[in-house]
Amino acid sequence: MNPQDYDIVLKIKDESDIAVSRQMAKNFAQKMDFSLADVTKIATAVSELARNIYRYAKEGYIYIRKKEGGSEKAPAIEILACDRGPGIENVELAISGGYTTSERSLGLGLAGIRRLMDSFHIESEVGKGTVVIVEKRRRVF
Amino acid sequence: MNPQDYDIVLKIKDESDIAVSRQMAKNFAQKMDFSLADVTKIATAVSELARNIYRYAKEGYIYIRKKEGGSEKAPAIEILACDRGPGIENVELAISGGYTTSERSLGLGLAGIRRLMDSFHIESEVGKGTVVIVEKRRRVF
Amino acid sequence: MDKKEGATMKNKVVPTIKLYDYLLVPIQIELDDNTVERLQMQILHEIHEKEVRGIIIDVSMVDVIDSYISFVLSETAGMAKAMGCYVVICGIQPQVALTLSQMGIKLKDIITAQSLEDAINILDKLE
Amino acid sequence: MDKKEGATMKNKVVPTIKLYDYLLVPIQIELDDNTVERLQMQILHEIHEKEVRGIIIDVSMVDVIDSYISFVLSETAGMAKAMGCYVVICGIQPQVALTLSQMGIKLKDIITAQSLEDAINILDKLE
Ligand SMILES: Nc1ncnc2c1ncn2[C@@H]1O[C@H](COP(=O)(O)OP(=O)(O)O)[C@@H](O)[C@H]1O
Ligand SMILES: Nc1ncnc2c1ncn2[C@@H]1O[C@H](COP(=O)(O)OP(=O)(O)O)[C@@H](O)[C@H]1O
Repeated sequence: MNPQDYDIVLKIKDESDIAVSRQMAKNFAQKMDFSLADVTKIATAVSELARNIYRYAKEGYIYIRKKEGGSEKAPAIEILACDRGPGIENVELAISGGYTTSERSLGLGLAGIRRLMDSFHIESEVGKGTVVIVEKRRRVF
Repeated sequence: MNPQDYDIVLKIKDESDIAVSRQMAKNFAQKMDFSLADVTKIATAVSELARNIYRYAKEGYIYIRKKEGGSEKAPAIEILACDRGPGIENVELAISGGYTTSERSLGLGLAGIRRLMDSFHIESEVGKGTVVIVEKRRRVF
Repeated sequence: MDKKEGATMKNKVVPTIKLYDYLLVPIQIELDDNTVERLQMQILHEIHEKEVRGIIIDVSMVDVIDSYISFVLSETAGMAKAMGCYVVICGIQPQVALTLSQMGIKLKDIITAQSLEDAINILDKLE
Repeated sequence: MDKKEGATMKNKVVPTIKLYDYLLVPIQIELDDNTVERLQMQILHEIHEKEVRGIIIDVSMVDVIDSYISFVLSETAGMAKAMGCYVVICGIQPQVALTLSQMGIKLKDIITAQSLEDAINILDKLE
Protein backbone atom coordinates (compact mmCIF):
# COMPACT_ATOMS: atom_id res chain seq x y z
CA MET A 1 0.00 0.00 0.00
CA ASN A 2 1.30 3.38 -0.99
CA PRO A 3 -0.01 6.47 0.86
CA GLN A 4 0.58 8.51 -2.28
CA ASP A 5 -2.15 6.57 -4.03
CA TYR A 6 -4.76 8.06 -1.71
CA ASP A 7 -6.54 11.40 -1.86
CA ILE A 8 -6.79 11.87 1.89
CA VAL A 9 -4.56 10.62 4.69
CA LEU A 10 -5.82 11.15 8.21
CA LYS A 11 -3.73 10.50 11.26
CA ILE A 12 -5.89 9.37 14.17
CA LYS A 13 -4.28 10.14 17.48
CA ASP A 14 -6.57 12.39 19.51
CA GLU A 15 -10.21 11.83 20.27
CA SER A 16 -11.09 14.91 18.27
CA ASP A 17 -9.62 13.24 15.17
CA ILE A 18 -12.68 10.97 15.10
CA ALA A 19 -15.00 13.89 14.40
CA VAL A 20 -12.51 15.43 12.00
CA SER A 21 -12.20 12.25 9.94
CA ARG A 22 -15.97 11.92 9.86
CA GLN A 23 -16.31 15.41 8.41
CA MET A 24 -13.47 14.90 5.92
CA ALA A 25 -15.08 11.69 4.67
CA LYS A 26 -18.43 13.43 4.40
CA ASN A 27 -16.98 16.27 2.33
CA PHE A 28 -15.07 13.91 0.08
CA ALA A 29 -18.12 11.71 -0.53
CA GLN A 30 -20.23 14.79 -1.22
CA LYS A 31 -17.73 15.99 -3.80
CA MET A 32 -17.88 12.53 -5.39
CA ASP A 33 -21.63 13.10 -5.82
CA PHE A 34 -22.80 10.31 -3.54
CA SER A 35 -26.45 10.53 -2.52
CA LEU A 36 -27.13 12.13 0.86
CA ALA A 37 -27.98 8.72 2.32
CA ASP A 38 -24.70 7.25 1.11
CA VAL A 39 -22.70 10.27 2.26
CA THR A 40 -24.13 9.69 5.73
CA LYS A 41 -23.34 5.97 5.63
CA ILE A 42 -19.77 6.63 4.50
CA ALA A 43 -19.20 9.31 7.14
CA THR A 44 -20.64 7.02 9.80
CA ALA A 45 -18.41 4.12 8.72
CA VAL A 46 -15.33 6.34 8.87
CA SER A 47 -16.39 7.56 12.32
CA GLU A 48 -16.53 3.94 13.53
CA LEU A 49 -13.17 3.08 11.99
CA ALA A 50 -11.50 6.14 13.47
CA ARG A 51 -12.90 5.46 16.90
CA ASN A 52 -11.71 1.86 16.85
CA ILE A 53 -8.20 3.08 16.00
CA TYR A 54 -8.28 5.67 18.77
CA ARG A 55 -9.80 3.32 21.30
CA TYR A 56 -8.04 0.06 20.70
CA ALA A 57 -4.80 0.98 18.96
CA LYS A 58 -4.30 4.50 20.40
CA GLU A 59 -3.18 5.69 16.96
CA GLY A 60 -3.26 4.83 13.31
CA TYR A 61 -4.26 6.12 9.90
CA ILE A 62 -7.28 6.38 7.67
CA TYR A 63 -6.76 6.59 3.91
CA ILE A 64 -9.49 7.64 1.54
CA ARG A 65 -9.52 7.60 -2.25
CA LYS A 66 -11.75 7.73 -5.23
CA LYS A 67 -11.57 4.64 -7.45
CA GLU A 68 -12.61 5.18 -11.02
CA GLY A 69 -15.11 2.57 -12.18
CA GLY A 70 -13.99 2.21 -15.76
CA SER A 71 -15.89 3.20 -18.89
CA GLU A 72 -19.38 2.14 -17.89
CA LYS A 73 -19.28 1.83 -14.15
CA ALA A 74 -19.67 4.58 -11.58
CA PRO A 75 -16.71 5.37 -9.35
CA ALA A 76 -16.33 4.06 -5.79
CA ILE A 77 -14.90 5.41 -2.57
CA GLU A 78 -12.30 3.27 -0.82
CA ILE A 79 -11.49 3.68 2.84
CA LEU A 80 -8.55 1.96 4.45
CA ALA A 81 -8.03 2.06 8.20
CA CYS A 82 -4.83 0.66 9.63
CA ASP A 83 -3.06 0.58 12.94
CA ARG A 84 -0.22 -1.20 14.69
CA GLY A 85 -2.34 -1.80 17.77
CA PRO A 86 -3.06 -4.99 19.68
CA GLY A 87 -4.99 -6.66 16.85
CA ILE A 88 -8.19 -8.65 17.19
CA GLU A 89 -8.09 -12.12 18.66
CA ASN A 90 -11.27 -13.44 17.14
CA VAL A 91 -12.11 -11.48 14.00
CA GLU A 92 -15.20 -13.58 13.21
CA LEU A 93 -16.64 -12.73 16.62
CA ALA A 94 -15.65 -9.05 16.39
CA ILE A 95 -17.48 -8.54 13.11
CA SER A 96 -20.50 -10.63 14.04
CA GLY A 97 -22.13 -7.73 15.92
CA GLY A 98 -22.90 -7.30 19.59
CA TYR A 99 -19.44 -8.33 20.72
CA THR A 100 -17.38 -5.67 22.45
CA THR A 101 -14.42 -5.42 24.77
CA SER A 102 -15.36 -1.86 25.78
CA GLU A 103 -17.42 -1.27 28.84
CA ARG A 104 -19.58 1.42 27.34
CA SER A 105 -20.14 0.36 23.80
CA LEU A 106 -22.61 -1.49 21.61
CA GLY A 107 -20.18 -3.68 19.70
CA LEU A 108 -21.97 -2.73 16.50
CA GLY A 109 -19.17 -0.79 14.86
CA LEU A 110 -17.53 -3.37 12.61
CA ALA A 111 -20.78 -5.23 11.94
CA GLY A 112 -22.42 -1.91 11.13
CA ILE A 113 -19.67 -0.80 8.77
CA ARG A 114 -19.99 -4.10 6.92
CA ARG A 115 -23.70 -3.52 6.41
CA LEU A 116 -23.29 0.08 5.37
CA MET A 117 -20.62 -0.52 2.75
CA ASP A 118 -20.58 -2.59 -0.44
CA SER A 119 -17.39 -4.44 0.33
CA PHE A 120 -15.66 -5.12 3.61
CA HIS A 121 -12.28 -6.66 4.18
CA ILE A 122 -10.46 -7.04 7.49
CA GLU A 123 -7.05 -8.39 8.42
CA SER A 124 -5.84 -8.45 11.97
CA GLU A 125 -3.00 -10.10 13.80
CA VAL A 126 -2.64 -10.11 17.56
CA GLY A 127 0.32 -7.99 18.56
CA LYS A 128 0.74 -6.65 15.03
CA GLY A 129 -2.27 -4.54 14.19
CA THR A 130 -5.43 -4.28 12.18
CA VAL A 131 -6.31 -3.25 8.64
CA VAL A 132 -9.87 -2.68 7.47
CA ILE A 133 -10.62 -1.89 3.83
CA VAL A 134 -14.12 -0.94 2.74
CA GLU A 135 -15.64 0.32 -0.46
CA LYS A 136 -18.87 1.93 -1.53
CA ARG A 137 -19.83 2.31 -5.19
CA ARG A 138 -21.69 5.34 -6.31
CA ARG A 139 -25.07 4.36 -7.68
CA VAL A 140 -25.63 4.87 -11.37
CA PHE A 141 -28.54 7.23 -11.70
CA MET B 1 5.09 42.40 48.85
CA ASN B 2 8.25 40.60 48.01
CA PRO B 3 8.05 37.00 46.78
CA GLN B 4 11.45 36.36 48.28
CA ASP B 5 10.02 36.83 51.76
CA TYR B 6 7.94 33.69 51.34
CA ASP B 7 8.87 30.05 51.84
CA ILE B 8 6.62 28.69 49.11
CA VAL B 9 5.39 30.29 45.91
CA LEU B 10 2.76 28.39 43.97
CA LYS B 11 1.62 29.36 40.52
CA ILE B 12 -2.04 28.47 39.98
CA LYS B 13 -2.82 27.98 36.35
CA ASP B 14 -4.13 24.46 35.80
CA GLU B 15 -6.91 22.77 37.65
CA SER B 16 -4.46 20.24 39.01
CA ASP B 17 -2.61 23.07 40.75
CA ILE B 18 -5.47 23.26 43.24
CA ALA B 19 -4.73 19.79 44.59
CA VAL B 20 -0.99 20.44 44.45
CA SER B 21 -1.24 23.65 46.48
CA ARG B 22 -3.45 21.88 48.99
CA GLN B 23 -0.83 19.19 49.51
CA MET B 24 2.04 21.69 49.68
CA ALA B 25 0.21 23.69 52.34
CA LYS B 26 -0.51 20.52 54.26
CA ASN B 27 3.15 19.48 54.27
CA PHE B 28 4.34 22.93 55.24
CA ALA B 29 1.85 23.18 58.11
CA GLN B 30 2.80 19.71 59.28
CA LYS B 31 6.47 20.68 59.35
CA MET B 32 5.51 23.72 61.38
CA ASP B 33 4.04 21.32 63.97
CA PHE B 34 0.44 22.43 63.63
CA SER B 35 -2.12 20.04 65.12
CA LEU B 36 -3.76 17.62 62.70
CA ALA B 37 -7.00 19.58 62.90
CA ASP B 38 -5.23 22.83 62.06
CA VAL B 39 -3.22 21.22 59.26
CA THR B 40 -6.52 20.15 57.73
CA LYS B 41 -8.05 23.61 58.13
CA ILE B 42 -5.01 25.27 56.56
CA ALA B 43 -4.93 22.83 53.65
CA THR B 44 -8.65 23.30 53.09
CA ALA B 45 -8.32 27.10 53.13
CA VAL B 46 -5.51 26.95 50.56
CA SER B 47 -7.61 24.63 48.42
CA GLU B 48 -10.43 27.20 48.40
CA LEU B 49 -8.07 30.08 47.62
CA ALA B 50 -6.43 28.18 44.78
CA ARG B 51 -9.76 27.21 43.28
CA ASN B 52 -11.01 30.78 43.36
CA ILE B 53 -7.90 31.89 41.52
CA TYR B 54 -8.29 29.13 38.93
CA ARG B 55 -12.00 29.65 38.53
CA TYR B 56 -12.42 33.39 38.60
CA ALA B 57 -9.04 34.78 37.61
CA LYS B 58 -7.75 31.89 35.45
CA GLU B 59 -4.31 32.30 37.02
CA GLY B 60 -2.50 33.75 39.98
CA TYR B 61 -0.19 32.93 42.85
CA ILE B 62 -0.29 31.59 46.36
CA TYR B 63 2.48 32.52 48.76
CA ILE B 64 3.06 30.73 52.02
CA ARG B 65 5.42 31.59 54.85
CA LYS B 66 6.16 30.93 58.46
CA LYS B 67 5.98 34.00 60.67
CA GLU B 68 7.96 33.80 63.89
CA GLY B 69 5.87 34.77 66.89
CA GLY B 70 8.57 36.50 68.96
CA SER B 71 10.06 35.36 72.25
CA GLU B 72 6.93 34.07 73.94
CA LYS B 73 4.44 33.53 71.17
CA ALA B 74 4.12 30.54 68.89
CA PRO B 75 4.74 31.04 65.17
CA ALA B 76 2.01 31.50 62.57
CA ILE B 77 1.48 30.49 58.98
CA GLU B 78 0.64 33.23 56.53
CA ILE B 79 -1.02 32.54 53.21
CA LEU B 80 -1.37 35.17 50.54
CA ALA B 81 -3.41 34.53 47.40
CA CYS B 82 -3.31 37.09 44.62
CA ASP B 83 -4.48 37.38 41.06
CA ARG B 84 -5.01 39.98 38.38
CA GLY B 85 -8.44 38.62 37.58
CA PRO B 86 -11.80 40.40 37.33
CA GLY B 87 -11.98 41.30 41.01
CA ILE B 88 -15.03 41.10 43.24
CA GLU B 89 -17.79 43.65 42.87
CA ASN B 90 -19.29 43.34 46.33
CA VAL B 91 -16.69 41.99 48.73
CA GLU B 92 -19.02 42.15 51.74
CA LEU B 93 -21.51 39.94 49.94
CA ALA B 94 -18.84 37.55 48.66
CA ILE B 95 -17.46 36.87 52.13
CA SER B 96 -20.86 36.70 53.82
CA GLY B 97 -21.37 33.07 52.82
CA GLY B 98 -23.88 31.47 50.48
CA TYR B 99 -23.26 33.93 47.68
CA THR B 100 -21.78 32.54 44.50
CA THR B 101 -21.48 33.42 40.84
CA SER B 102 -20.71 29.80 39.90
CA GLU B 103 -23.47 27.53 38.79
CA ARG B 104 -22.23 24.50 40.68
CA SER B 105 -20.87 25.84 43.90
CA LEU B 106 -21.85 26.49 47.49
CA GLY B 107 -20.47 30.00 47.85
CA LEU B 108 -18.94 28.96 51.16
CA GLY B 109 -15.30 29.29 50.17
CA LEU B 110 -14.37 32.77 51.36
CA ALA B 111 -16.75 32.66 54.34
CA GLY B 112 -15.33 29.26 55.23
CA ILE B 113 -11.72 30.39 55.01
CA ARG B 114 -12.51 33.28 57.31
CA ARG B 115 -13.93 30.93 59.90
CA LEU B 116 -11.08 28.46 59.61
CA MET B 117 -8.26 30.97 60.00
CA ASP B 118 -7.34 33.40 62.80
CA SER B 119 -7.10 36.44 60.61
CA PHE B 120 -8.60 37.21 57.24
CA HIS B 121 -7.94 40.17 55.03
CA ILE B 122 -9.24 40.74 51.51
CA GLU B 123 -8.69 43.47 48.97
CA SER B 124 -10.31 43.40 45.59
CA GLU B 125 -10.82 45.86 42.80
CA VAL B 126 -13.00 45.23 39.80
CA GLY B 127 -10.87 44.92 36.69
CA LYS B 128 -7.67 44.85 38.75
CA GLY B 129 -7.62 41.67 40.80
CA THR B 130 -7.94 40.19 44.23
CA VAL B 131 -5.63 39.67 47.18
CA VAL B 132 -6.53 37.53 50.18
CA ILE B 133 -4.20 37.29 53.17
CA VAL B 134 -4.92 34.86 55.98
CA GLU B 135 -3.03 33.73 59.02
CA LYS B 136 -3.26 30.92 61.51
CA ARG B 137 -1.26 30.89 64.76
CA ARG B 138 0.06 27.66 66.11
CA ARG B 139 -1.45 26.93 69.47
CA VAL B 140 0.88 27.05 72.44
CA PHE B 141 0.81 23.62 74.01
CA MET C 1 -10.41 20.50 24.20
CA ASP C 2 -8.92 23.05 26.48
CA LYS C 3 -8.43 21.66 29.93
CA LYS C 4 -10.26 24.55 31.52
CA GLU C 5 -13.34 23.92 29.46
CA GLY C 6 -14.25 20.54 30.87
CA ALA C 7 -13.00 21.47 34.26
CA THR C 8 -15.73 22.80 36.47
CA MET C 9 -18.74 22.14 34.24
CA LYS C 10 -19.49 25.80 34.62
CA ASN C 11 -19.77 26.21 30.88
CA LYS C 12 -22.58 24.29 29.32
CA VAL C 13 -21.79 22.23 26.27
CA VAL C 14 -25.11 23.14 24.74
CA PRO C 15 -27.37 26.05 25.69
CA THR C 16 -30.75 24.71 26.76
CA ILE C 17 -34.25 26.13 26.94
CA LYS C 18 -36.69 25.44 29.74
CA LEU C 19 -40.18 24.86 28.37
CA TYR C 20 -42.85 24.13 30.99
CA ASP C 21 -41.39 21.19 32.93
CA TYR C 22 -39.33 20.18 29.95
CA LEU C 23 -35.83 20.96 28.87
CA LEU C 24 -35.20 21.54 25.21
CA VAL C 25 -31.68 20.63 24.10
CA PRO C 26 -31.00 21.76 20.55
CA ILE C 27 -27.73 20.26 19.34
CA GLN C 28 -26.03 22.66 17.01
CA ILE C 29 -22.47 21.50 17.39
CA GLU C 30 -20.45 18.54 16.17
CA LEU C 31 -20.95 15.65 18.55
CA ASP C 32 -17.44 14.43 19.13
CA ASP C 33 -17.03 11.82 21.84
CA ASN C 34 -15.96 14.25 24.49
CA THR C 35 -18.80 16.63 23.67
CA VAL C 36 -21.42 13.92 23.84
CA GLU C 37 -20.07 12.78 27.22
CA ARG C 38 -20.11 16.31 28.58
CA LEU C 39 -23.59 16.76 27.17
CA GLN C 40 -24.70 13.67 29.09
CA MET C 41 -23.32 15.14 32.30
CA GLN C 42 -24.94 18.49 31.57
CA ILE C 43 -28.33 16.90 30.95
CA LEU C 44 -28.16 14.89 34.18
CA HIS C 45 -27.14 17.99 36.13
CA GLU C 46 -29.97 20.01 34.66
CA ILE C 47 -32.52 17.30 35.42
CA HIS C 48 -31.31 17.36 38.99
CA GLU C 49 -31.05 21.12 39.43
CA LYS C 50 -34.10 22.26 37.53
CA GLU C 51 -36.41 19.36 38.37
CA VAL C 52 -37.04 18.65 34.75
CA ARG C 53 -39.73 16.05 33.91
CA GLY C 54 -38.87 15.60 30.27
CA ILE C 55 -35.94 16.21 27.94
CA ILE C 56 -36.31 16.96 24.26
CA ILE C 57 -33.13 16.56 22.29
CA ASP C 58 -33.37 18.20 18.90
CA VAL C 59 -30.89 16.52 16.56
CA SER C 60 -32.11 18.07 13.32
CA MET C 61 -28.71 19.70 12.86
CA VAL C 62 -26.76 16.51 13.50
CA ASP C 63 -25.65 14.82 10.29
CA VAL C 64 -23.85 11.78 11.71
CA ILE C 65 -24.89 9.62 14.65
CA ASP C 66 -22.60 6.65 15.01
CA SER C 67 -22.64 3.72 17.43
CA TYR C 68 -20.94 5.50 20.31
CA ILE C 69 -23.08 8.63 20.07
CA SER C 70 -26.12 6.32 20.00
CA PHE C 71 -24.84 4.45 23.01
CA VAL C 72 -24.30 7.59 25.07
CA LEU C 73 -27.66 9.08 24.07
CA SER C 74 -29.43 5.86 25.09
CA GLU C 75 -27.46 5.63 28.27
CA THR C 76 -28.35 9.21 29.12
CA ALA C 77 -32.00 8.43 28.50
CA GLY C 78 -31.77 5.36 30.74
CA MET C 79 -30.22 7.38 33.53
CA ALA C 80 -32.70 10.19 33.04
CA LYS C 81 -35.54 7.66 33.21
CA ALA C 82 -34.16 6.36 36.48
CA MET C 83 -34.32 9.98 37.65
CA GLY C 84 -37.97 10.18 36.66
CA CYS C 85 -37.42 12.02 33.40
CA TYR C 86 -38.31 10.87 29.87
CA VAL C 87 -36.07 11.62 26.92
CA VAL C 88 -37.53 12.31 23.50
CA ILE C 89 -35.38 12.82 20.45
CA CYS C 90 -36.78 14.87 17.60
CA GLY C 91 -35.81 15.95 14.14
CA ILE C 92 -33.59 12.99 13.38
CA GLN C 93 -32.57 13.27 9.71
CA PRO C 94 -34.04 10.47 7.52
CA GLN C 95 -30.62 9.41 6.26
CA VAL C 96 -29.30 9.26 9.80
CA ALA C 97 -32.26 7.08 10.84
CA LEU C 98 -31.64 4.87 7.81
CA THR C 99 -27.96 4.49 8.64
CA LEU C 100 -28.69 3.58 12.25
CA SER C 101 -31.30 1.01 11.29
CA GLN C 102 -29.01 -0.53 8.67
CA MET C 103 -26.28 -0.84 11.31
CA GLY C 104 -28.72 -2.57 13.61
CA ILE C 105 -28.59 0.21 16.18
CA LYS C 106 -31.66 0.94 18.29
CA LEU C 107 -31.89 4.06 20.42
CA LYS C 108 -32.79 2.17 23.58
CA ASP C 109 -34.84 4.08 26.20
CA ILE C 110 -35.33 7.00 23.83
CA ILE C 111 -38.70 8.04 22.46
CA THR C 112 -38.55 9.26 18.87
CA ALA C 113 -40.68 12.15 17.68
CA GLN C 114 -40.97 13.83 14.29
CA SER C 115 -41.10 17.40 15.45
CA LEU C 116 -40.77 19.50 18.55
CA GLU C 117 -44.56 19.75 18.79
CA ASP C 118 -44.88 15.97 18.65
CA ALA C 119 -42.24 15.66 21.33
CA ILE C 120 -44.15 17.98 23.65
CA ASN C 121 -47.42 16.14 22.94
CA ILE C 122 -45.82 12.80 23.75
CA LEU C 123 -44.33 14.12 26.98
CA ASP C 124 -47.65 15.71 27.99
CA LYS C 125 -49.36 12.33 27.62
CA LEU C 126 -46.68 10.55 29.63
CA GLU C 127 -47.08 12.70 32.71
CA MET D 1 -4.92 14.74 33.00
CA ASP D 2 -4.11 12.97 29.82
CA LYS D 3 -6.76 13.57 27.23
CA LYS D 4 -7.18 9.88 26.55
CA GLU D 5 -7.92 9.17 30.17
CA GLY D 6 -11.14 11.11 30.44
CA ALA D 7 -12.07 10.25 26.93
CA THR D 8 -14.26 7.22 26.74
CA MET D 9 -14.90 6.66 30.43
CA LYS D 10 -13.57 3.18 29.84
CA ASN D 11 -11.12 3.53 32.68
CA LYS D 12 -12.70 3.92 36.03
CA VAL D 13 -11.44 6.69 38.23
CA VAL D 14 -11.79 4.48 41.28
CA PRO D 15 -12.07 0.69 41.35
CA THR D 16 -15.34 -0.31 42.99
CA ILE D 17 -16.59 -3.41 44.77
CA LYS D 18 -20.10 -4.78 44.39
CA LEU D 19 -21.45 -5.93 47.75
CA TYR D 20 -24.98 -7.39 47.66
CA ASP D 21 -27.01 -4.64 45.96
CA TYR D 22 -24.53 -2.03 47.07
CA LEU D 23 -21.50 -0.52 45.49
CA LEU D 24 -18.50 0.17 47.67
CA VAL D 25 -16.37 3.07 46.46
CA PRO D 26 -13.12 3.32 48.42
CA ILE D 27 -11.38 6.58 47.57
CA GLN D 28 -7.66 6.10 47.68
CA ILE D 29 -6.59 8.89 45.40
CA GLU D 30 -6.29 12.63 45.68
CA LEU D 31 -9.66 14.19 44.89
CA ASP D 32 -8.77 16.97 42.52
CA ASP D 33 -11.69 18.70 40.82
CA ASN D 34 -11.46 16.71 37.65
CA THR D 35 -11.20 13.43 39.52
CA VAL D 36 -14.23 14.15 41.67
CA GLU D 37 -16.23 15.06 38.55
CA ARG D 38 -15.21 11.89 36.79
CA LEU D 39 -15.99 9.94 39.94
CA GLN D 40 -19.47 11.40 39.90
CA MET D 41 -19.96 10.25 36.33
CA GLN D 42 -18.57 6.82 37.14
CA ILE D 43 -20.91 6.40 40.10
CA LEU D 44 -23.95 7.41 38.05
CA HIS D 45 -22.94 5.01 35.28
CA GLU D 46 -22.46 2.17 37.70
CA ILE D 47 -25.84 2.80 39.36
CA HIS D 48 -27.39 2.63 35.94
CA GLU D 49 -25.48 -0.37 34.61
CA LYS D 50 -25.31 -2.54 37.69
CA GLU D 51 -28.70 -1.65 39.16
CA VAL D 52 -27.13 -0.60 42.41
CA ARG D 53 -29.51 0.22 45.30
CA GLY D 54 -26.95 1.86 47.57
CA ILE D 55 -23.55 3.48 47.30
CA ILE D 56 -21.02 3.49 50.11
CA ILE D 57 -18.22 5.99 49.63
CA ASP D 58 -15.32 5.28 51.92
CA VAL D 59 -13.39 8.52 52.47
CA SER D 60 -11.16 7.33 55.30
CA MET D 61 -8.11 7.96 53.12
CA VAL D 62 -9.20 11.46 52.13
CA ASP D 63 -7.48 14.16 54.18
CA VAL D 64 -9.03 17.26 52.65
CA ILE D 65 -12.64 17.79 51.61
CA ASP D 66 -13.24 21.36 50.57
CA SER D 67 -16.38 23.19 49.46
CA TYR D 68 -16.32 22.02 45.85
CA ILE D 69 -15.62 18.37 46.69
CA SER D 70 -18.50 18.61 49.18
CA PHE D 71 -20.72 20.14 46.55
CA VAL D 72 -20.01 17.44 43.98
CA LEU D 73 -20.43 14.63 46.52
CA SER D 74 -23.80 16.04 47.61
CA GLU D 75 -24.86 16.60 44.05
CA THR D 76 -23.94 13.02 43.17
CA ALA D 77 -25.97 11.80 46.13
CA GLY D 78 -28.93 13.91 45.00
CA MET D 79 -28.75 12.51 41.51
CA ALA D 80 -28.29 8.97 42.82
CA LYS D 81 -31.33 9.45 45.06
CA ALA D 82 -33.33 10.52 42.04
CA MET D 83 -32.20 7.24 40.47
CA GLY D 84 -33.46 5.32 43.48
CA CYS D 85 -30.11 4.85 45.12
CA TYR D 86 -28.99 6.08 48.54
CA VAL D 87 -25.47 7.34 49.16
CA VAL D 88 -23.72 6.75 52.46
CA ILE D 89 -20.33 8.21 53.24
CA CYS D 90 -18.19 6.41 55.78
CA GLY D 91 -14.86 6.85 57.50
CA ILE D 92 -14.79 10.63 57.32
CA GLN D 93 -11.74 11.75 59.32
CA PRO D 94 -12.69 13.71 62.51
CA GLN D 95 -10.56 16.72 61.52
CA VAL D 96 -12.20 16.77 58.09
CA ALA D 97 -15.65 16.67 59.67
CA LEU D 98 -14.58 19.47 62.03
CA THR D 99 -13.30 21.62 59.17
CA LEU D 100 -16.49 21.14 57.16
CA SER D 101 -18.71 22.02 60.09
CA GLN D 102 -16.62 25.09 60.92
CA MET D 103 -16.96 26.24 57.31
CA GLY D 104 -20.72 25.80 57.55
CA ILE D 105 -20.77 23.04 54.93
CA LYS D 106 -23.39 20.31 55.15
CA LEU D 107 -23.16 17.18 53.01
CA LYS D 108 -26.69 17.52 51.67
CA ASP D 109 -28.43 14.29 50.60
CA ILE D 110 -25.60 12.18 52.00
CA ILE D 111 -26.02 9.82 54.92
CA THR D 112 -23.00 9.71 57.21
CA ALA D 113 -21.86 6.46 58.82
CA GLN D 114 -18.96 5.71 61.14
CA SER D 115 -17.83 2.51 59.56
CA LEU D 116 -18.46 0.29 56.59
CA GLU D 117 -20.57 -2.03 58.76
CA ASP D 118 -22.70 0.89 59.92
CA ALA D 119 -23.11 1.98 56.33
CA ILE D 120 -24.38 -1.46 55.31
CA ASN D 121 -26.73 -1.58 58.30
CA ILE D 122 -28.17 1.82 57.44
CA LEU D 123 -28.70 0.84 53.80
CA ASP D 124 -30.30 -2.47 54.81
CA LYS D 125 -32.84 -0.59 56.91
CA LEU D 126 -33.61 1.87 54.13
CA GLU D 127 -34.65 -0.79 51.64
N1 LIG E 1 -8.53 -1.45 15.39
C1 LIG E 1 -8.77 -2.39 16.33
N2 LIG E 1 -7.75 -2.92 17.04
C2 LIG E 1 -7.99 -3.85 17.99
N3 LIG E 1 -9.21 -4.33 18.29
C3 LIG E 1 -10.27 -3.84 17.62
C4 LIG E 1 -10.11 -2.87 16.60
N4 LIG E 1 -11.33 -2.60 16.10
C5 LIG E 1 -12.21 -3.38 16.76
N5 LIG E 1 -11.59 -4.13 17.69
C6 LIG E 1 -12.20 -5.16 18.58
O1 LIG E 1 -13.43 -5.57 18.03
C7 LIG E 1 -14.52 -5.34 18.93
C8 LIG E 1 -15.76 -4.97 18.18
O2 LIG E 1 -15.56 -3.73 17.52
P1 LIG E 1 -16.78 -2.86 17.05
O3 LIG E 1 -17.72 -3.73 16.31
O4 LIG E 1 -16.27 -1.65 16.35
O5 LIG E 1 -17.55 -2.45 18.38
P2 LIG E 1 -17.12 -1.61 19.68
O6 LIG E 1 -15.97 -0.73 19.31
O7 LIG E 1 -18.36 -0.89 20.01
O8 LIG E 1 -16.73 -2.63 20.70
C9 LIG E 1 -14.02 -4.27 19.86
O9 LIG E 1 -14.68 -4.30 21.10
C10 LIG E 1 -12.54 -4.60 19.96
O10 LIG E 1 -12.31 -5.61 20.91
N1 LIG F 1 -10.14 35.51 43.18
C1 LIG F 1 -11.38 35.92 42.85
N2 LIG F 1 -11.56 36.74 41.78
C2 LIG F 1 -12.80 37.17 41.45
N3 LIG F 1 -13.93 36.81 42.09
C3 LIG F 1 -13.82 35.99 43.16
C4 LIG F 1 -12.55 35.50 43.59
N4 LIG F 1 -12.76 34.73 44.67
C5 LIG F 1 -14.09 34.74 44.90
N5 LIG F 1 -14.74 35.50 44.00
C6 LIG F 1 -16.20 35.78 43.95
O1 LIG F 1 -16.75 35.59 45.24
C7 LIG F 1 -17.79 34.62 45.20
C8 LIG F 1 -17.78 33.80 46.48
O2 LIG F 1 -16.59 33.03 46.53
P1 LIG F 1 -16.49 31.77 47.47
O3 LIG F 1 -17.00 32.13 48.83
O4 LIG F 1 -15.09 31.23 47.42
O5 LIG F 1 -17.52 30.73 46.89
P2 LIG F 1 -17.65 30.01 45.47
O6 LIG F 1 -16.30 29.99 44.84
O7 LIG F 1 -18.15 28.67 45.85
O8 LIG F 1 -18.64 30.80 44.69
C9 LIG F 1 -17.51 33.80 43.97
O9 LIG F 1 -18.67 33.17 43.47
C10 LIG F 1 -16.94 34.84 43.02
O10 LIG F 1 -17.97 35.59 42.40
